[in-house]
Amino acid sequence: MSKLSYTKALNRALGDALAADESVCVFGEDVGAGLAGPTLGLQARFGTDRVVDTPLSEQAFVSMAIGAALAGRRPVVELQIPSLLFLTFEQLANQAHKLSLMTGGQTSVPLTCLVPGSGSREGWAGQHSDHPYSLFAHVGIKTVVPATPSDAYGLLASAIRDDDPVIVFAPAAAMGVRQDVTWDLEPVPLGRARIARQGDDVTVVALGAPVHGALAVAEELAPEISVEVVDARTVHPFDWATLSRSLERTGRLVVIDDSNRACGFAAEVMATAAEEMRLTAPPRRVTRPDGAVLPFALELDRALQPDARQLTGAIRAVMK
Amino acid sequence: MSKLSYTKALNRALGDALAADESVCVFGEDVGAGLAGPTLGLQARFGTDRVVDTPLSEQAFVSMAIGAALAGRRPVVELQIPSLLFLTFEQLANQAHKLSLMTGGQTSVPLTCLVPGSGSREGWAGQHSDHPYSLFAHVGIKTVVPATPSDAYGLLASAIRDDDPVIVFAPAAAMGVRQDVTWDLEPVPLGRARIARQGDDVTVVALGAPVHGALAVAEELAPEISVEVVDARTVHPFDWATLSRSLERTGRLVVIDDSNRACGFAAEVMATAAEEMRLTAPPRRVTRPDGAVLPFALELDRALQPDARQLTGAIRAVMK
Amino acid sequence: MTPTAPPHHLPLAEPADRYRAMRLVRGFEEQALDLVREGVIAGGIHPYIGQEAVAVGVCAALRDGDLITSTHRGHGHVLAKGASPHRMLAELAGRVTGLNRGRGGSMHAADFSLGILGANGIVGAGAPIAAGAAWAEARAGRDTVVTAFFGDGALNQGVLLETFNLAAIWRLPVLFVCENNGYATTLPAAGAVAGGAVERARAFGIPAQTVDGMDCEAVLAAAAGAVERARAGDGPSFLECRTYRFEGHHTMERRLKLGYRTAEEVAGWRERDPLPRAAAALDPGEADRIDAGIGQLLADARTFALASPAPDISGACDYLYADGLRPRAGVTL
Amino acid sequence: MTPTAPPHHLPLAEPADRYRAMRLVRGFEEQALDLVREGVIAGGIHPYIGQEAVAVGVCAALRDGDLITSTHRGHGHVLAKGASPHRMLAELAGRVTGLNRGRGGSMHAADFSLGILGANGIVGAGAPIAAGAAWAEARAGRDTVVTAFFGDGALNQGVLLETFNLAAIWRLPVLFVCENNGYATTLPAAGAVAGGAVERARAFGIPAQTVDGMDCEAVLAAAAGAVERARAGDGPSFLECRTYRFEGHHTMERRLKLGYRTAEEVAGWRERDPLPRAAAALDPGEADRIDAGIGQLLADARTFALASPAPDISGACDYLYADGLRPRAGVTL
Ligand SMILES: Cc1ncc(C[n+]2csc(CCOP(=O)(O)OP(=O)(O)O)c2C)c(N)n1
Ligand SMILES: Cc1ncc(C[n+]2csc(CCOP(=O)(O)OP(=O)(O)O)c2C)c(N)n1
Ligand SMILES: [Mg+2]
Ligand SMILES: [Mg+2]
Repeated sequence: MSKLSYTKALNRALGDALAADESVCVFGEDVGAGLAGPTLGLQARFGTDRVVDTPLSEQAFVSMAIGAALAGRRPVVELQIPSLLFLTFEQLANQAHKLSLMTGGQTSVPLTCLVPGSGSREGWAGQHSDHPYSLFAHVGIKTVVPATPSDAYGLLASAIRDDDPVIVFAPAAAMGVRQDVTWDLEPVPLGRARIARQGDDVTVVALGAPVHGALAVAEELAPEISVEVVDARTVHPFDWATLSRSLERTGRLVVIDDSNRACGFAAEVMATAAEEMRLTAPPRRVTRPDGAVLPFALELDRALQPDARQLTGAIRAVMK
Repeated sequence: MSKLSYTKALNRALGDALAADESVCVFGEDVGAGLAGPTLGLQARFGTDRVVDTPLSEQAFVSMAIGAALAGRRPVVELQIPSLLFLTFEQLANQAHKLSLMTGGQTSVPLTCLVPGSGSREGWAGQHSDHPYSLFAHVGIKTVVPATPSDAYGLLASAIRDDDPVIVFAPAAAMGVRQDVTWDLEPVPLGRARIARQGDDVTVVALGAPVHGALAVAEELAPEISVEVVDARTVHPFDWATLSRSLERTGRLVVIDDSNRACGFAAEVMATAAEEMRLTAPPRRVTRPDGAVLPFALELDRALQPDARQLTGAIRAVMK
Repeated sequence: MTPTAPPHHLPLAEPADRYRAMRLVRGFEEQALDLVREGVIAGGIHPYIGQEAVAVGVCAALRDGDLITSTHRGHGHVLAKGASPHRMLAELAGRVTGLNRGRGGSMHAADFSLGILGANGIVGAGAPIAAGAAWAEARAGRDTVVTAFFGDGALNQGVLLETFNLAAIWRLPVLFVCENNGYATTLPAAGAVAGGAVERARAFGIPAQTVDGMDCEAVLAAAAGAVERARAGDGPSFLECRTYRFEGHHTMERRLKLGYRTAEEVAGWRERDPLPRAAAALDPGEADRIDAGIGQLLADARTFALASPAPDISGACDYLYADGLRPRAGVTL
Repeated sequence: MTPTAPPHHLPLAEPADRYRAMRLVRGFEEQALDLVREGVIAGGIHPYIGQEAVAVGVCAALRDGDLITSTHRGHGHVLAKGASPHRMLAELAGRVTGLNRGRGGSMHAADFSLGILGANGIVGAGAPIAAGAAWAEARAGRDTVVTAFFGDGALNQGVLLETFNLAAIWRLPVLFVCENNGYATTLPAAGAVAGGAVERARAFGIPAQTVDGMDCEAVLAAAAGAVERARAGDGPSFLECRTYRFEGHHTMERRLKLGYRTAEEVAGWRERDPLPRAAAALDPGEADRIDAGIGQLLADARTFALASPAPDISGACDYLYADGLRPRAGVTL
């Protein structure tokens, strides 16, 4: 039995995909050196024509990956910082996402964009600490945020096989997670949530690193409140059926979401639940503040991220 | 009494601001020619040092506007297409928005970004028809979407005076609106909604062009249902107090929002209402579909935008 | 009933073929201008009239299987690379028989079966896509050449310059074709492009030359050299084609008085119209015969487009996701 | 109790001043490395060690009121432009007495009172901001010069090249300083910058030269000429300073074996260390006296930083909006 690390899981998913399918290739900065972790050793194994070190030209190389996709490849682009998604937003939202519809189905863009170290990296401050997955749900790009090593493997594997663009966020706070994996790693379908813990009183929806915090809170509250933890895994398309089934039983909803409050993932989950599902009490969310910019000082950085105390409070609030 | 057009109102707001404050300046493509409307005649009046025609380098000139702001200017940048906001997302979300906090309040960035012709421009198709105001609410940039000429004047005037970055969306579908203006045009404060029509049964929240559609629907339904129409005007910061007061009376909420469904403006309004306000029935929203890309053919383009029939249906649904 | 477009093939090997192709583009655009006025084409177009020698000259240097990316002013490139004028016109009219099934329109016309990776509504955006396709083709061991068309305005887009660098360091088989028509909308290229176009490409070590974009044969000669280089694995080239658009930037310019260029300037360039020049080199009477044939072809295309049905609105979200994922509707009632 | 930083002034007029400034930067960075190891500085830093001659040489050519924008590797620029080492160190330690009140950290350090418009976490992002400030200053009739520091990696960011163009066509008083330290993280500049650095600037008509970035006096001489040009209204210049970082790209590199450069290469560059070279030109004993003074100053700075309080978490959203708008909290209970 081996403890699989999250980073190693991503690395293995990439390696397996490169080995299984000639059309898979990797573009990114310092991917040859494996600086961020997921690409470690892959250039040595697959060569510089499959694992391509790029100059600092994110817009061009993301577009090049789109062009390569149009020519039959399945490119994976690694972006070192979440805000590089801002820099390449035109390429992702306006080109990659739209080409399938705009060409009347003549083509598709099987591009995967991997962002290791998303969310707060302590001490990296304002421009390196965003968690902009909700933006991609809004524009409609498939987006996943694995919480565990096996999901990191499985969702990245599925993202690469998917015929549409997919963004894979690997939260910095989750990349230290290790897991006992006794089964064969396999693809995890996009768009399917995972019931991380069963419960009957409250449904807590989480995503990425906060899944682990939510499980701890659920355990702690177990004597009083039976908390169901739903690991959404995919931001878009969200697994509404699983949420609906859970709320049929619990009727109470709390969402924990490490992104900005307004128009975020938590807002969408609450809005849809309020519109279409069974809710016996007002739902609650635990998020970053509106428009949050993470300040550098650690105390301040942490103060703006959702935490266990807040989640506990929210769960108690919906139980009132 | 003169009929004021929406475009003319923007033009007048810009002209008044340039005249009143030496630090105001305008950057953009074809602003000298006044191609998009709002800048018509201003270069002749204020010179090429105040109204600057830029090459097609949106990232650089938006950043330059930020730099000019740091040096004491109040720049207005005109972007010809809503998707140029995607192209400059890094500059707006990661630089302009963050500098105030990241510098510990040493500076602010009084930048206004004006986007004339946002949303569908019939026949301009997929890459020219977005309405990405919700993205800016998520990252936390002040964002307004005026529905009427007097608000177009007033919100643009306030945006320019504001010490933070503000995005002003002028929807293509609203730019044809004309208004009898018998009063002096003046600034309209950011963050304040307008009760466009009073009513007791349902609160309809709208923004931009759909405000007019909502008023028509309200009129039509008047014999059966008393509809209050709230013109939000500002996406962020949203005027929660006005919404709350309205819901205190109606308890029923419908949001119409010409942007993509997931994580959009409507989601936020519904989520906050569900979390904090009085709702006696599940709220509803009328939006574009998830991840919508507007197809070129007019029938398809229109089919993906929220319309009066859908709004009527949603109002009836919340009244059930 | 949905009509079927007739088979279409556009030879470009001979001067007469190239004259015919230019006439096709010219006639197509003139007809499109009529259809914009008639309200059949929604939203308007960016007419290619005046620049025909560039699209035709460059495409004449390519072979089947080569790829192109195009721009907002893309009709000429798409037609010169061999797209059916019937289906192109149907696309502009928003019909199901259009190249993109009516989903794309003027700024997104594409025909992947012919290597036309698409017009693009964002200035400069096509070039890195071309470079990416070129990378994929080259690394797959194919000798495909990929051409990226763009305007003088695009020279100021950062992503284009980033692409020059990547194409240079990776020796990609790309032909960068800058159609310098003197203006980016109302902005004169003269004052907007510091240092000049070819200098910009050369700074990245990319061989670059300026050619007369009103002379199809000159464009072809220059393009052929560049294509050969690319095909041989010697990397990218850059061609600045000096040309001019006879019409406004976009059809909506007709109702605006922008005054950014003089009537004399337009008239001067019209005297250098690439079509009469090419016609003069043909046998007597040949141009007239070609013109008549194109007239008939375009009349047929018009009939075809107008007879084609508009898409059914139930399919408004079709093709949004390649795997068939159906997005949630904008309202649930 | 919150301590107050002592007044600080960093003269750069004489060679001894410049040696002192370089020693300050070097010593500051060495101390910062210690504090990273000790866990006082969270997240780590991008050490400037080895490149001191560039920051000091360039800033010596500037005058009060001139502006700079900096990079992720910005400590040297910020200190050379005169920022208090006490407040800079307090910033790195996340204290309220920091330049940015602990909100910015290493990659965002700024002191607007000294014309330091900020380090920047995004490669290339500072240059257009500098150009914008230069535009504003020039149009206001002031003869301010604005310097944009950036690395060789930034030469491949489109926005930088866009900025070259705008600075050139508008003749902006900008000094573009490229610190070519041979690598962008692990990527050698040699293979990543097609055509070369100065060629890239010259393509836009910007006067450009390469100088020895390990020689403070050479940098100063080149910068002085460029600054004079800019001050006179003759537009931008570009300086490529060939330099080297002796440490890893970032402190986290210490626990990675990246192997992108050889020990010999590092050793070779260390032999060209700008400090001994500058010291050799001073009077005997002067360098030692200066070193001792800097040692004391930095010890004080350390004491000051560590004695300063961390910010109160109730103010985590302070300064988010300039008008005092309070964002909604992340949870309502
Ligand atoms: C990035 C971007 N900026 C602005 C626009 C709006 N726009 C469309 S075409 C155009 C001018 C393009 O000029 P040029 O590249 O010379 O091509 P031309 O129109 O002359 O063929 C502009 C500004 C756009 N589509 N994309
Ligand atoms: C646009 C952008 N891309 C990538 C990064 C991640 N990153 C930070 S520094 C760096 C290398 C920069 O190299 P260079 O410009 O040469 O500066 P140096 O580190 O050598 O001082 C990279 C890739 C970033 N911060 N911004
Ligand atoms: Mg042009
Ligand atoms: Mg470097």
